[in-house]
Amino acid sequence: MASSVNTSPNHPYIPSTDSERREMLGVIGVNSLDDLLGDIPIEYRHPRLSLAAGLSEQELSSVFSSFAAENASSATGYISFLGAGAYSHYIPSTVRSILQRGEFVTAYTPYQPEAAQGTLQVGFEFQTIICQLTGMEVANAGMYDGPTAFAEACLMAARVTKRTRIGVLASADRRLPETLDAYSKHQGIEIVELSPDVTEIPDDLACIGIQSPNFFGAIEDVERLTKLAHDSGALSVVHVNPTALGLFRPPGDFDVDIVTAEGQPLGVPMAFGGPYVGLFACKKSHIRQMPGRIIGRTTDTQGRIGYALTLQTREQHIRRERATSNICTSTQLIGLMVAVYVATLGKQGMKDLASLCYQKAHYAASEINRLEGFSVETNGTFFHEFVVRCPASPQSVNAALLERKIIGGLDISDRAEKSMLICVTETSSKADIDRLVAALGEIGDRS
Amino acid sequence: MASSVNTSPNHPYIPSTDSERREMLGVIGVNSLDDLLGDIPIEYRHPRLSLAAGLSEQELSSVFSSFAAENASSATGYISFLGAGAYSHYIPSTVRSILQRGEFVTAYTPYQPEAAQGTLQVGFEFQTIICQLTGMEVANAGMYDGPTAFAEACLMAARVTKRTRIGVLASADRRLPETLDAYSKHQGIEIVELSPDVTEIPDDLACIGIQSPNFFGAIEDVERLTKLAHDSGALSVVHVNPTALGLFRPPGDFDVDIVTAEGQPLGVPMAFGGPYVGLFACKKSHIRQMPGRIIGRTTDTQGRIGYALTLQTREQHIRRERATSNICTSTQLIGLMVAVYVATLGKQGMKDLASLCYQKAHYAASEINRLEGFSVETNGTFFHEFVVRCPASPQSVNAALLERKIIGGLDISDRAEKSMLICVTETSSKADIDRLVAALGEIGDRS
Amino acid sequence: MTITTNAGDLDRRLLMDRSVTGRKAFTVPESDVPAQELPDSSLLRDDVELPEVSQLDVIRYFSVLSQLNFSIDTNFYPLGSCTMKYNPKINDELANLPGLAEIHPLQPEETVQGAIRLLKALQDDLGEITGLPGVSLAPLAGAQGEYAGLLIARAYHDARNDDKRTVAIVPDSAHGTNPASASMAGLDVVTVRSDAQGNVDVENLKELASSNTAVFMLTIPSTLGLFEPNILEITTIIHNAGGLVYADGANLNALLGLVKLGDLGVDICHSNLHKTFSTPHGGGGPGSGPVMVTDELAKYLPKPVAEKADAGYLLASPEQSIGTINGFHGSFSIAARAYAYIKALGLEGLQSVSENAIISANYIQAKLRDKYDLAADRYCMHETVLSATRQKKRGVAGIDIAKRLLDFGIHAPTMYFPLIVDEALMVEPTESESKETLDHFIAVMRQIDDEIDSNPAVILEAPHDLPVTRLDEATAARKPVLRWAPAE
Amino acid sequence: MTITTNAGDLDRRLLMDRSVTGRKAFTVPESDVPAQELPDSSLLRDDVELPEVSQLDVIRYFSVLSQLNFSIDTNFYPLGSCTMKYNPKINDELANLPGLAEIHPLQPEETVQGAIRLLKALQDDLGEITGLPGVSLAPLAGAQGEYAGLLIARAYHDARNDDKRTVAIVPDSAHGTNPASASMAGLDVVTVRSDAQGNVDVENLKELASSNTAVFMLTIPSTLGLFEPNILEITTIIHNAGGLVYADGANLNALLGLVKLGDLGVDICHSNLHKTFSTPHGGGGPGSGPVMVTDELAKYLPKPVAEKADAGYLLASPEQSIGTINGFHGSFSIAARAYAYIKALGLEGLQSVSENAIISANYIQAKLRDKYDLAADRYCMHETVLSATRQKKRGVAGIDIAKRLLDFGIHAPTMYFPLIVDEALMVEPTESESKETLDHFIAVMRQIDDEIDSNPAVILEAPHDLPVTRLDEATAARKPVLRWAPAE
Ligand SMILES: Cc1ncc(COP(=O)(O)O)c(C=O)c1O
Ligand SMILES: Cc1ncc(COP(=O)(O)O)c(C=O)c1O
Repeated sequence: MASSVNTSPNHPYIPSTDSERREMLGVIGVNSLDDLLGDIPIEYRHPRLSLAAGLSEQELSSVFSSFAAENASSATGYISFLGAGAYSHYIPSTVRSILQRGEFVTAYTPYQPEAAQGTLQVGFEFQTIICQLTGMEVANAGMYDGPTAFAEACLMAARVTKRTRIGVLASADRRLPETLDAYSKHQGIEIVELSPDVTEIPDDLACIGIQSPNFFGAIEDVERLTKLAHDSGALSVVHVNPTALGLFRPPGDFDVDIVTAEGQPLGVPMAFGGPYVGLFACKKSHIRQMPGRIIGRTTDTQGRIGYALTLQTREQHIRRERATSNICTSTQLIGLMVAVYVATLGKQGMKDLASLCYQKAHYAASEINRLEGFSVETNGTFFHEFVVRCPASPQSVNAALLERKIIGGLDISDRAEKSMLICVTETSSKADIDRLVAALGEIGDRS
Repeated sequence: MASSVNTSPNHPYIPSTDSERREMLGVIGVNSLDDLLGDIPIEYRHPRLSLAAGLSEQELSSVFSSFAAENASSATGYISFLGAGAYSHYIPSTVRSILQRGEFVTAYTPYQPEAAQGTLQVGFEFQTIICQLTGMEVANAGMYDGPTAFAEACLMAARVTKRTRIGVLASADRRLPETLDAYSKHQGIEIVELSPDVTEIPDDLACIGIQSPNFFGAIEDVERLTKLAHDSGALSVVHVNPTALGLFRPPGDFDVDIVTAEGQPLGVPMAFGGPYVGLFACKKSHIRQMPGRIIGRTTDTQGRIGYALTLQTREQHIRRERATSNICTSTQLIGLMVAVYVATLGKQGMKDLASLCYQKAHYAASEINRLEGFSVETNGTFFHEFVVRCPASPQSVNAALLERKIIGGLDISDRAEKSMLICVTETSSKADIDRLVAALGEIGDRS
Repeated sequence: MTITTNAGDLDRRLLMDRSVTGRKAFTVPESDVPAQELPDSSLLRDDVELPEVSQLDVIRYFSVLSQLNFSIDTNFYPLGSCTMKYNPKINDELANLPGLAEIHPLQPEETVQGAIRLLKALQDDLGEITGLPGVSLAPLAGAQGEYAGLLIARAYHDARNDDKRTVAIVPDSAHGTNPASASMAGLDVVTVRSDAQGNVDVENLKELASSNTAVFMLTIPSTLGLFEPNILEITTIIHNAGGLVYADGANLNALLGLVKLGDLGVDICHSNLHKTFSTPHGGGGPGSGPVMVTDELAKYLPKPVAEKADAGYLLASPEQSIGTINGFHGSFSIAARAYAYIKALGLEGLQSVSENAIISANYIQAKLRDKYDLAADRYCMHETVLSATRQKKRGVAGIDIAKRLLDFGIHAPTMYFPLIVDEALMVEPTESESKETLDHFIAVMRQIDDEIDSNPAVILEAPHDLPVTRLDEATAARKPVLRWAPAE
Repeated sequence: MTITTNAGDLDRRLLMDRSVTGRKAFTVPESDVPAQELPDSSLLRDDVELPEVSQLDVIRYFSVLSQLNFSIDTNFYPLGSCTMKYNPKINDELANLPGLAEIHPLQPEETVQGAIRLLKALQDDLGEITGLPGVSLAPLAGAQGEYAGLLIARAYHDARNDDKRTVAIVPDSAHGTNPASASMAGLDVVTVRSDAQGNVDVENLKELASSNTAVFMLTIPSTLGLFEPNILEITTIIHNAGGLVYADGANLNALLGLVKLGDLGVDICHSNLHKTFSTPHGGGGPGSGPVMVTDELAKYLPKPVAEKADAGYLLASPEQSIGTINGFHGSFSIAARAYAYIKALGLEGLQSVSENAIISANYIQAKLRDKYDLAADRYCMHETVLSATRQKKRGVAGIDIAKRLLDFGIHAPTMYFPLIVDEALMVEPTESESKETLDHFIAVMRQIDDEIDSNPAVILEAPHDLPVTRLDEATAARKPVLRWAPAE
């Protein structure tokens, strides 16, 4: 059977040569590959596939350069004021440097702890960092992303309280209740929207889900809302912006039960939305209901310190349909980025960075607020982002900004009339902000 | 003395804190740093320096982005046809990946072989590769760059033959005899220019220095010239283009005594001229006159294979003023790039690459040769580059090309009337070449 | 930053243990805007207790830690069902191009045409490879792909008002995520047996398939490394019962270009880009688990789905989409790597991947079958499941063999999975390992078997030269220590 | 690619030993131009015997090899005179920006303004730091900087027709490159003694300085880690004799912002960017050894020198330049890293570098002086030279201590240099290592001294856990094996 073993020249990713293949087939005791494929229905074997021929690395690079060139980014001279869940932050060289280490990048889940102490100790550092940042007692080694972490936190609250209704503040990013909905829709869970000003809640809620800073950038009164939840036996689930934790009081200060966050701001490229890492921390008492991988410290037969996956009986590979979550492959490598990022910024850096972001966003807000026709609508304390009401549709304003190589704020006219959500971090220089303000001024004058 | 210990906040590159410094000074038994500086004439201590304040990493990145943005490169949409000693080649991802390994990058000369087997084994691979490519018996672990390797080779020929006149072909890149001049001018060495067609040479030459392919891209008759040298007791020193060795017969085939080359084409970025690596190979019999580091294979106390620096008695740290060269810090890391590059391309890749470069350069030459007013002047077989005589001054042609974002050939009107040296490698696509040809056509029509 | 204790052992102190007040590894730039008033101090925290270390400390600490890992870049890693193949370095580079890594997920579509075009091209190729043309790249890992697939199945039945279908039939050999995902999707998990050959017990399946069957979840090839010979009969049984067939395509590495799942009656499948398509496993993620479905089911796909319209590329939400299963558009830079992988290999290369993966696994199986029992005594696909039952009887368990392999710089196979095989050692060499490496593994496995008689202690006390010997996992779980705490 | 032999040892086979016909790690693109005729086959070779391995092989082979190295990123590396300090990762990134890494050295100046502006800025800063404003970045390493400096000295004397000046006076403590460079420059090397305190013996120098003195080469601080207290007298002696003073500034790490060499009467110096200015050492280069001179001597500098003219930046050739000492413009991307380093630290940071380097060295000296002899019993600058003479008498030589340190993950100090110190161990901790690391080193050094009495074998047989024990270097040199050869 001539066609049975592919006789094309070797590919760089496939070492076996024709003669080796023949030798191995001989050892196996067959004449051709097809002899090994007997279980595949013959009529469907070797289908025709419409796929292009392989490219050399040099050609592949050109293909990808074109993809990249078709996108507007800082690399093509654009400045951007988008936030709303993914943030532009400066990523220190240490993060990229460590992220190039193949021993981290090309390992897998540390099933053999003796051969994975690197991954494991980093995971333990990550858990520590998340606890320190959030002020919580325990954290897991990471979830897929922020919204799934939030969804799993609400489901966990339902398991802990054995209740099936979940309250989510109306001020939250809609991606949170939407993801929660997708995660819970067949589990008899009902999602209830709550006003941030709510003073009374139904007494059968599993939790109140709070985003703070909320979708509009404003700090919520987590303390009050947590008390409200606890008064009715519900848990408090708070979704935070981890950068803000350099400056603002952490949820741990307010007796919050579960904290989640999108970890992206901590050293992870925006990368059109992923991969990111979900941060997940909770009170120690709830730990056996926690989803996700957990790394624990232990000792070896000689009494030396070592780390290993622990509390695995919560997990799908052991508990199967009764697991706390179906999560398996998670986001260890992104957790490494977070660990290196936070270790690099450190105590002072995290504080300074949060202050700097605060300064810049407030400067931008105050400058925009002065413009004829524009008004800043986020009340009270905000972080990173704020709502700007525009004199014309945000869509038209953004189109005019784009002509100036400025990617404006997120159009949120579906949530607030004629409004956009503008985000400013430390990666926007004063000159960038002034350029935005000047452009908005011009656009405002015209409309 | 308040000023004695710098009390600025810690810098990321300097861990010691104020209190640690004070503690250490206490252990040393002094009150201040200045107590340790007693030997420095007091009137010159702590001079005023006009240097800017330190920058954060983010600020530093902006500074460098501006430097980079001010240069014309493929990153800013230019195509280039410059060669003449530095060549644009595609560098495989494997090279960059391995070059990121801190264990290679941040080690130093392997003085402690037990703690440097990585660097040493790579160096041994490098020596092997250079021998295989050049067909020579032995190679060292690398020189500063091509021209210094050539200069040291000629000096070595002088030592071996105990003669003081060095012949260099007139067709060589002038940077070779110029560097040789700088390297030999106070050692009583005289440099004699020889025509490539020379059939008789003075009988007191230490060597004939041949570049092949020569400066104009043409393959020299190394065999004939080597015989000529040997007939008068001179050595033959050949400076090659290592990429060409994938296709053309190596100097080792022609009984050449010493081979040198610029290693840059083998996976090293052009980087505005450096750092590169000089390749250096010779006959085994001359080895104790060879300059540079050499790595040898040996065994440890348990009989296991290991590698170590060897034949060190040739070197400055032992032989001092009688050393074969003053070279100390060399180019080990660039040697690593070369080793990974050649290992990646391998037997087939080096051959294919040389053919591809050959095809492209000859295609470009034939297309240009068809243009009214332009003629290709390199006779016979050429590799990578060829001389084009222009209808106007190369300077004006290049200026017109530059307007079209094309960096033309090197203006060599000082060596050949109205001529430029055009280089084409695999990084020029047919479209790039056609763009050059079309542009030259337009420019030619106008002049 | 020291790397040994004064006694010369590896220094395992954590960053917080190494922290010194005032040290730093990074400087945040000074503010360049006029000072803004800070909020009420009652909102602010004092300090965050985080490490204070130098930049060299950061680099050295993590560099040294990295060396404690086994990885593809440094070791043979035949971890079954995980497809630990070579992860091309070029793919990482391309995914990190600023034009791909520095774009925001909410940018206007006209500013991210390259990114969406890439996603569309990958969707097309995955649809072609699996024969299931409806593709969403949203799922962030295999398990999320499964979950999305099950939501699609439920949406399909719901749309037909077929609301009694609450059962997922799952083979006893299935990966744990299958039942876990099914139960998240509100389905009751019913297990179908494997027969003596390792196939689905068709008779048992016939008994189970009924009007309450929502979906049958088949791993193909199975976790035994076997292609289900009765696949056509099975998909017919399920379809006749009104259920859908879900294929767990985590093991797609065996099938590239050899067969299309869609041709076999599969309705829905997922694939792990971090396995078959060679994106790095990262010590446990990130991954990406695209879900592929028939044309008919495409309207239920999770959003977004990349599409090409006249005006350009866009991210669409299918008509009756099951919705948003995560934050944005999936693991974009993982998708970019996978697409680069497909492009680099092309049609012939992808076929060659599976061919060589299959030959390598069968070669190992053929060379070890006299010493180790096989979970199924027939040709395997891309992995072979050995059973250390004979070794167990002689005093050495699967885990001991696994640990002993580490002494040779070989990562252990997947142990004790699938659950239906005693002392399972699931070996997946992948096509990217050379015959010499396979021969080395074979030699070591044979030697370990010899050592049971000659020197069992060397196995039972393995591993010997790693930073730790075997760990006390029981105490770790009983008295969990999950974070650094200040010394008391 | 296997990393152990079947016996479990590290597999030391070379790439050629691992080569298999037909394997490849890379594909060269197909030609896209019409086929051109190949030259006469007599010009062509058959094949080049080079490795045939897969891409994974390449990555795994070199990754595993890398782990056999000690390095700054993974180890304390107090190699005296080499200034093994932290090499900031950002500098590598910045030097690799495509706009800097992908420019051709012969591009028209108007297309490389950023590159030349960078070089000019670095020249200015180096001129300011050394007080010697004429700067060329051309030299590719310290030794080439020395050589360039000596050529400048010769050019100066030649220009004055002062052609009897053929002697370079070099201290006995000088680095080997000093005399080697001098002899390349056609100078006769005459050695000046060090006195009992490690200073230049001024009386001896007075005897030697004469009308044939071309140059006096002073390493400052000296290789004993000492600042020459008689520097002003010395430069006067040389100047009075009509000679020039050359300072080997390889040890500039001790002097940043503390003193300018130009103020002290130095005429010419070089500095190693790969030491003081923190560019990575790369296992032995690349380096960069800029040469700095007084205004008067600037016209002799090797070309090119970056200048700013009205039309922009340009690379100039000084009037009476000593010429071209290498291919192009020096180690550009090393210069870029060094400039990034200077910018990141700024004035205060650079001062802090030297201050901390000095304090760290003196701290080690203070903590070890009861156990180890000092080459000079006084405060040192950035390094301290210990002498293991007391240890030698007890049976353990400097080299044994060096090897024993490796067992603790600490790279050995520079051994047996400077030549004038018996059993020298030259320790340069640098400012980038923390006090804990210094304390660890001190503790280990003290423990090794104890071990001489308690367990000398552990020292004499060190290192214990590295890929090799001590190597037979004598045989290596006697019967050199310098390349792979096919097995016979
Ligand atoms: C057969 C099988 N199914 C599903 C999964 C789950 O995939 P993931 O880990 O990406 O969630 C895996 C991987 O571990 C697997 O091997
Ligand atoms: C004092 C001294 N001078 C000169 C040199 C030579 O510098 P390089 O190795 O860069 O040629 C060195 C470095 O080894 C040195 O330590």
